[in-house]
Amino acid sequence: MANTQETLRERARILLEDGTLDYLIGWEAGRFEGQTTPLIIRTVADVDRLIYNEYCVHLLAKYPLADKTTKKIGVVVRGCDARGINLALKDGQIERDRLYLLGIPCQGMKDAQTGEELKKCRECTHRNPVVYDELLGDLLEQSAVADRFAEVNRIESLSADERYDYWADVFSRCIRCKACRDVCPTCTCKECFTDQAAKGWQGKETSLAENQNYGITRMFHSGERCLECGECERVCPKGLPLMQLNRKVIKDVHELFGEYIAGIDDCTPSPLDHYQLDDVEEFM
Amino acid sequence: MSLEQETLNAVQENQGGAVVQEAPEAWKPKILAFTCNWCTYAGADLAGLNRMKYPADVRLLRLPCSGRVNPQFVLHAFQKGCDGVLVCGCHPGDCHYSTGNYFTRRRMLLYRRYLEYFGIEPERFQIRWISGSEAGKFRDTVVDTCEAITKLGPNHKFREEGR
Amino acid sequence: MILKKERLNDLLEALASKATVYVPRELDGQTRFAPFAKGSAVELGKAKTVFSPKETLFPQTETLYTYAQLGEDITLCETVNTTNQVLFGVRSCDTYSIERLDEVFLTRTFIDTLYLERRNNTLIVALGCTEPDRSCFCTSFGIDPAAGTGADIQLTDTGDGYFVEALTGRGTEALQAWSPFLTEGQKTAARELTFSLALDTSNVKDSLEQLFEHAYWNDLSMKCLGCGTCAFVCPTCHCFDMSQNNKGNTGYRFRTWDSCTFSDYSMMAGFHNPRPTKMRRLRNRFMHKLSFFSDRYGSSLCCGCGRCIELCPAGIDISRVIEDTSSLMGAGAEQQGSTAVKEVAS
Amino acid sequence: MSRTGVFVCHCGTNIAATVDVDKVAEAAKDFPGVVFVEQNKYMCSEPGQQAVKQAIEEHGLDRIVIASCSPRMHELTFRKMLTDTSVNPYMLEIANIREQCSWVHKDKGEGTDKAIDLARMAAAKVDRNTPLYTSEIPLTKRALVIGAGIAGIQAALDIADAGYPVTLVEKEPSIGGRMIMLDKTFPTMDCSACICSPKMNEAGAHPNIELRTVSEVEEVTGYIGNFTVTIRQKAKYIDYDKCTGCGLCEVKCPSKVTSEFDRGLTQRRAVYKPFPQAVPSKPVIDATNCRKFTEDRCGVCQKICTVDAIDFEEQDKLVKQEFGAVVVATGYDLIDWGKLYGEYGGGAYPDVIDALTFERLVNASGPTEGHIVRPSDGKEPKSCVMIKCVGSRDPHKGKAYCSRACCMYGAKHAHQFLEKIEGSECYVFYMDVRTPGKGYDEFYMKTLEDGATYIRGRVAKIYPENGHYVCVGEDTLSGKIVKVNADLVVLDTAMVPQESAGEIGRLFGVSRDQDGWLNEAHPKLRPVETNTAGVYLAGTAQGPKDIPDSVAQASAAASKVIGLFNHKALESNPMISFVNEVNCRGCGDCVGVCPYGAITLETVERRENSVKVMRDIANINSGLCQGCGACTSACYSSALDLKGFTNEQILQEVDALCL
Amino acid sequence: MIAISHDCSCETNPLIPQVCKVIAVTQETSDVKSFRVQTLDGRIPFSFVPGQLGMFGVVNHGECMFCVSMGGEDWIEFTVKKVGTVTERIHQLHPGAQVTVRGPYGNFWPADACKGRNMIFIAGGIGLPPVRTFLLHTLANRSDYGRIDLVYSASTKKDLVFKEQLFDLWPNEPNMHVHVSVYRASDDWDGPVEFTAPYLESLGLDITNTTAVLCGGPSLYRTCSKALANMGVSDNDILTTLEMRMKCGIGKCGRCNVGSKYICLDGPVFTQAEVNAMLKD
Repeated sequence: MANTQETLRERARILLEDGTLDYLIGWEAGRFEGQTTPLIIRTVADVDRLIYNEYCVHLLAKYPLADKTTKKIGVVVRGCDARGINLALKDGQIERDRLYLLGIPCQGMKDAQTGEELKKCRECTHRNPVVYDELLGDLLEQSAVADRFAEVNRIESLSADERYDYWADVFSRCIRCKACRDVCPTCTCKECFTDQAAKGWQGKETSLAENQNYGITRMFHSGERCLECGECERVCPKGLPLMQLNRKVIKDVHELFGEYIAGIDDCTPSPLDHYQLDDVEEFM
Repeated sequence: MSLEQETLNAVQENQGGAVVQEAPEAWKPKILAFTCNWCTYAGADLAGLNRMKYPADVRLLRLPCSGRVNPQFVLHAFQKGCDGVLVCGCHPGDCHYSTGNYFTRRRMLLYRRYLEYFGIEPERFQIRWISGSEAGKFRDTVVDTCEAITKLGPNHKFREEGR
Repeated sequence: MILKKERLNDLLEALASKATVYVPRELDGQTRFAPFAKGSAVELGKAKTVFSPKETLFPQTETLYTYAQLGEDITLCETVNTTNQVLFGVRSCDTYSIERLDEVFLTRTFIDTLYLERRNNTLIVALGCTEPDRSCFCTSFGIDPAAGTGADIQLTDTGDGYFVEALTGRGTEALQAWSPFLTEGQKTAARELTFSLALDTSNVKDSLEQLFEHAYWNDLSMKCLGCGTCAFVCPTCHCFDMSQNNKGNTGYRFRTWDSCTFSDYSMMAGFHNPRPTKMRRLRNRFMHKLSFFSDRYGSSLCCGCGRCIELCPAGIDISRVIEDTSSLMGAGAEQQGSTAVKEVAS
Repeated sequence: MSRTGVFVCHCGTNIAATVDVDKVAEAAKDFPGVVFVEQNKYMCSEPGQQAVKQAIEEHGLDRIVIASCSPRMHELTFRKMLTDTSVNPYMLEIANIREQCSWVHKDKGEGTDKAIDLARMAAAKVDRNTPLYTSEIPLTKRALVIGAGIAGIQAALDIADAGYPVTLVEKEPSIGGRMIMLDKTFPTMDCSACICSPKMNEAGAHPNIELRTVSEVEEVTGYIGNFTVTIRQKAKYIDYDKCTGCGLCEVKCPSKVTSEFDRGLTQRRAVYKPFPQAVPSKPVIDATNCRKFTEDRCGVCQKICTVDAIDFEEQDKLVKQEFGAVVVATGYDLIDWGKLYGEYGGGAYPDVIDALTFERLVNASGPTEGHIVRPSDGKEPKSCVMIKCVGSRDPHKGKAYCSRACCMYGAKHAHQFLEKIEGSECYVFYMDVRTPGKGYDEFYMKTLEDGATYIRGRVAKIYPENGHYVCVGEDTLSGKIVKVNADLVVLDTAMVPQESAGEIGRLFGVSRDQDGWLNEAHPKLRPVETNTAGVYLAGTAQGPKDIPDSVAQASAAASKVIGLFNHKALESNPMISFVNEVNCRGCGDCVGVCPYGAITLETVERRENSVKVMRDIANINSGLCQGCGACTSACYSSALDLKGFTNEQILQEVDALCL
Repeated sequence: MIAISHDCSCETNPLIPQVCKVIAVTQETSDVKSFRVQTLDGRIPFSFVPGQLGMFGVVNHGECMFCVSMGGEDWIEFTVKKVGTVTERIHQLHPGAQVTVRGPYGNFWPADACKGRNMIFIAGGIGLPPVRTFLLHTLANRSDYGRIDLVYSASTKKDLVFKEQLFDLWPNEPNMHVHVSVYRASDDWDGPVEFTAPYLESLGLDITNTTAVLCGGPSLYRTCSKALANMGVSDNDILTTLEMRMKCGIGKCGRCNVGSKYICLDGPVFTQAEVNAMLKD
């Protein structure tokens, strides 16, 4: 980990100096031990604030999208960030030539309180960045992942009422802070359905019914493009098991339409954007 | 559980007051059918032309194509008080707009699994391909759906309080 | 008087028979104020609950009035439902916050009666802090963790019990009902608390105003997601939005928490938005917390509880903002850096 | 609030019988936004429409709900009515309380509740309607007729006579279709060639008709008024400009092939004209059987052609043309009875033939110059058995429907057989004799007078026995089993759609019924139109029928096309998608979903908070968009919405239903 | 009337409106209408001072803040431009429809402080109604004020509001001069075609002892306040209203802050000096 940080700083200094980058997005240390926070470095002087350790949990793929200018942006990308960048490119939110991607193979981040590897990293299927301009450190061999859909299968095995009660209890706790939407790399809409109260999609009330509407519709919108980066679960202040929604979608998509890895490249259309004539037929 | 609900429970437990659920009067299922204008709606009209008989619990909502059915409408229907939702369209390959129902098929294949994952009984949300000439199939679909949902009883899942 | 820790549950059960007693409880992995029911574990050890007691006084969604329209004529009906409630085990940072909410809702020309009724029916039992969290910095705002202001009854931990003292008339009146559970005893000396985080917030207001146009805000706001976590966990945030829910001819108008970091917070008709970019929204949040509110009400709207530090998904830290702005001010760099970079709505 | 008027129709007793219309009207009074309610016996009638217009004036209504029959029936009528009132024709919603309510529910109580719900849904939807306006689309005044049977030819001639250019596409080497194969036509018994070939020649020579034989439609894009059709002109290996049609090459060609036109009775050459009166009267080379292609030898025809018209190197040509309207006249085929009726020999007995083969036998210009002979040994048959409804009206083995024309041409065949062969006997096994046309029944009576014996019953089995075929059947009138020895058996087999009709249907978005016939828009009210605007049907492509009906339908389709071409330009469909630019993030999800390619991503410059920014925004071609709404479901931030069926309107309808 | 179902001693919740009815609707332009409102029993919904605002809403669609553009014995009038979902619903109101109203909110034009001064009223498009309340007050107490100038412009002729008063009534008022310009010419308009600020400066009005009252869109406000400064009007003598920022009206919802000022409580009327002092977010 440590020498990766050194090479990252070294490369950052060079790239900023020779003007290939207007600024670089990475992480810096937070106030407390084991806490990090994203960092935008514009000048060489700040390069020493740049860090790379086992607590860099934030997904950086969404940050460059806010910059609508023509500046050249450097982004440190691990497996999930790289797929996030691919998703943004597929959705036409940013041009590839404005990005300079520093790829880092990721061994998985740790939870500052417990010290163990985060759940989302244990279940990560793409530790190596799928797209990068430069690779810092050599590619890791992708370890087999334990059954990611175990929890989904468990929920599916419950009876209909038990499933309803399980999810009703989960969504009764939701406070609609929309952190899961704002962190998600698939959510780049200008005005989200949940902010369109006048149109009638979703009221502003935080009742169980509105929370369920929010949860299910977000599952429907983002699920088929989910990168399984686990950020929604990390940022949820109420600790709701949101990944079990996306995992369910991924499981169904694999079963029905064949393997689809979101963000593996910046061109394959997502499952619901195209069809096969011989798709599964259940409605005759 | 939301705060109000917790407060209500706590009040009940501590002050021993039981909140009585009033018995619903003769309940009739309320089923909404999103139908595509060119096939199923025409099939339903044909069923009318042939004076076929089917239960009166289904209300048809006409849309240009089954591709226009945004799954959010389905959830909205359940939330506002429907007991069952039907989405009907032309048979794949027969769509008046040629590819509309291919996308619907994929969308509904997934969405039906999501709602089941959230605990809704499969009979409550069904999708059927019914062409403009299959009046009989339309009637049978309505009869079966009404029967199934009457058996299941009123739907309280996803429903807004007081609906 | 001393309340022995073993008698705590009996006291709570007695209180619970007449009012809803909100106590800090750990539910689904988070500590928050939830109604006490027989046998529920009370979590008085932690420095602060993850979610503040704000929702007991200013619920996230609250119906203002119901309306019904028959043909042309309309009838409105104000909905008010309040039950007696007791907030038990409130820290000084939260009682300070409740005072700030009181100032907002109960003063300045208009009195919010919904809040007023809840506030009048609430007995606040504060509990002195024994061992602050890593992110606590209430002392930086002159708050005494052991004995905060704004509570009716103050408890101080004395090892095997709590020293009980009434701070307000209402407190003494409520204490009569407590007497069967209390025993004689003296208040032990308050232990010295060590704060890992202590800041000098004296000139934060001026330095913020000076740095209003500084480029610091661009880089800071770029990592902000624009979600509402900080506002919803903050004990002093009080902004709300109003909307209505129709059901044919009837319906109700309600208000619900809003966050100034949301992109549609200040959206007007015709898509005109005076604060179009994340930078202006985030800057406005910190300015309101640390400067604007003290201009109007005389005290900072941040109580130093550190909840937003712990929960911000992007790791934005208000204590770092205070430190950075005072260091930027110190370095005499008031106009250093380009003026507000021409940012674009995001 | 909006000022909505609700009008409840009785439709005579169609609605009033099983829906309490007064209760519906009463309930409509307190729907949100409703300020005026009225009932009427017939809303679609003149007085009914007058009542609406008057109410609009008096009460200043700005939205109308009509609870009556299906919108598919009278939506256009009511919209036309609104054009001369102050209310925009699209501020109208129709509640279908007849086909989907009064006609299908016996119980008046339930029917009334449903009618009230449907009316409330319509009122809730109309509350969110916005006025819509049509715009002009350019119109290409050239027609495409697919299939050059009598229906295709008639339609092409009518359109061409009206002065509009027509392209007539036929996949066979010559036009004429099925009719030119026939000998005589009922009921007048005038010779089929005498009435068909003049029309063929007229079509062949008409200045406005561009004939494309041996061609097929390959690809179609666009919409009414602006179809872009790619036609594959298959190689004929003969240059029609040079060829004089002298027929020298046909004589010299060494390879012999069974003639499809003569139903296999005779042989034809690899370079051939299907029949003498073919139009265009020039041969084509059948590449699959021509030795030049199969064994790369011969080429005799090229050598002896005096005008050097033969060119073996010719390739298929793809021709792209613009059309304003299309008439589909792909005709019919006969059911492959061999696979279905093993009891009649399954096609193995040479003298058990279908009706078209009999037509070739009896045809004066046919292979046998009109002498009816037994295909097996060429002898003149003395007794003939004709079996009707082979494959028709037989849901288990064949088709459920009646093929309409067989009874009449069956009688004609019997008449011809008896007349041509002295002292012959003709037995006709029938279930019913249907003679629904003018002069039809008289024709059938004459056939009986000629001595044809009609036996009511189906033939159960046919088996050969010493030189003739024993047809075993039951005479249901006498109840006895009947055995008839026949030298020749003619089966009147069922009509089925042409194989290629399915593909044509798919190309133009025209659906087909379960038997494969192309679906007309409405069986009674719009028999020649399809649900795809600008595409019309003529002849047996739409269903089994005889020549008079086919010609009538062809002229009807032609008049529709002429009517369309008389407009200066077309009015566009106003109920199309629109982009709410502020919400569009330029992701392009909608572009791939649109079946008409109506959506493109445009890079445009917009001011965002007084900063100029280049943004990709979806742009909808209002001409191409047909209003299917597929894009609105694909766009997750609902930047795309569909006029007439906006998200708000639909959500309101759902809310109204669930009160 | 309001059916209060609680026995609390405090007065009703300030967020709860009164039910009133629309008694008259006048179409000012294609997208601007004025609605005259009265309580159900025929009284004025609330007394107001020119410059104050009221909350005007349609019951199941929402409510918005509008300046009280005119008031009478037993009615008040709101002038509403159709820009969003609620205003679209308001525009569908017909006389007799019932609406919800509450107010008054905000401070008001400092009519007394301006006594004895000349007045220049500058407005753009839908900015005229707030300015008109003050203008009507000055005309009502004509002797208290000196020369009055009205500089009003809109994008096209058909967008000019209160045409009758603009062209017929006010020009005849003593010592009052009406200057109207449009941004885009149209054949039925023969007057000046200029943006407000250059038009204002071109008039060369005398600014001694003059107070300017300014209200319009953000661009108009920016350019005209600069123009007034060029003309030598001091910042304390320029008054403006930031009523667009108001939302709940009672200073609780936190929406209306510009810097530390709450427009609902401290404004909406400010002098240019006060506006300059605010931190412009």
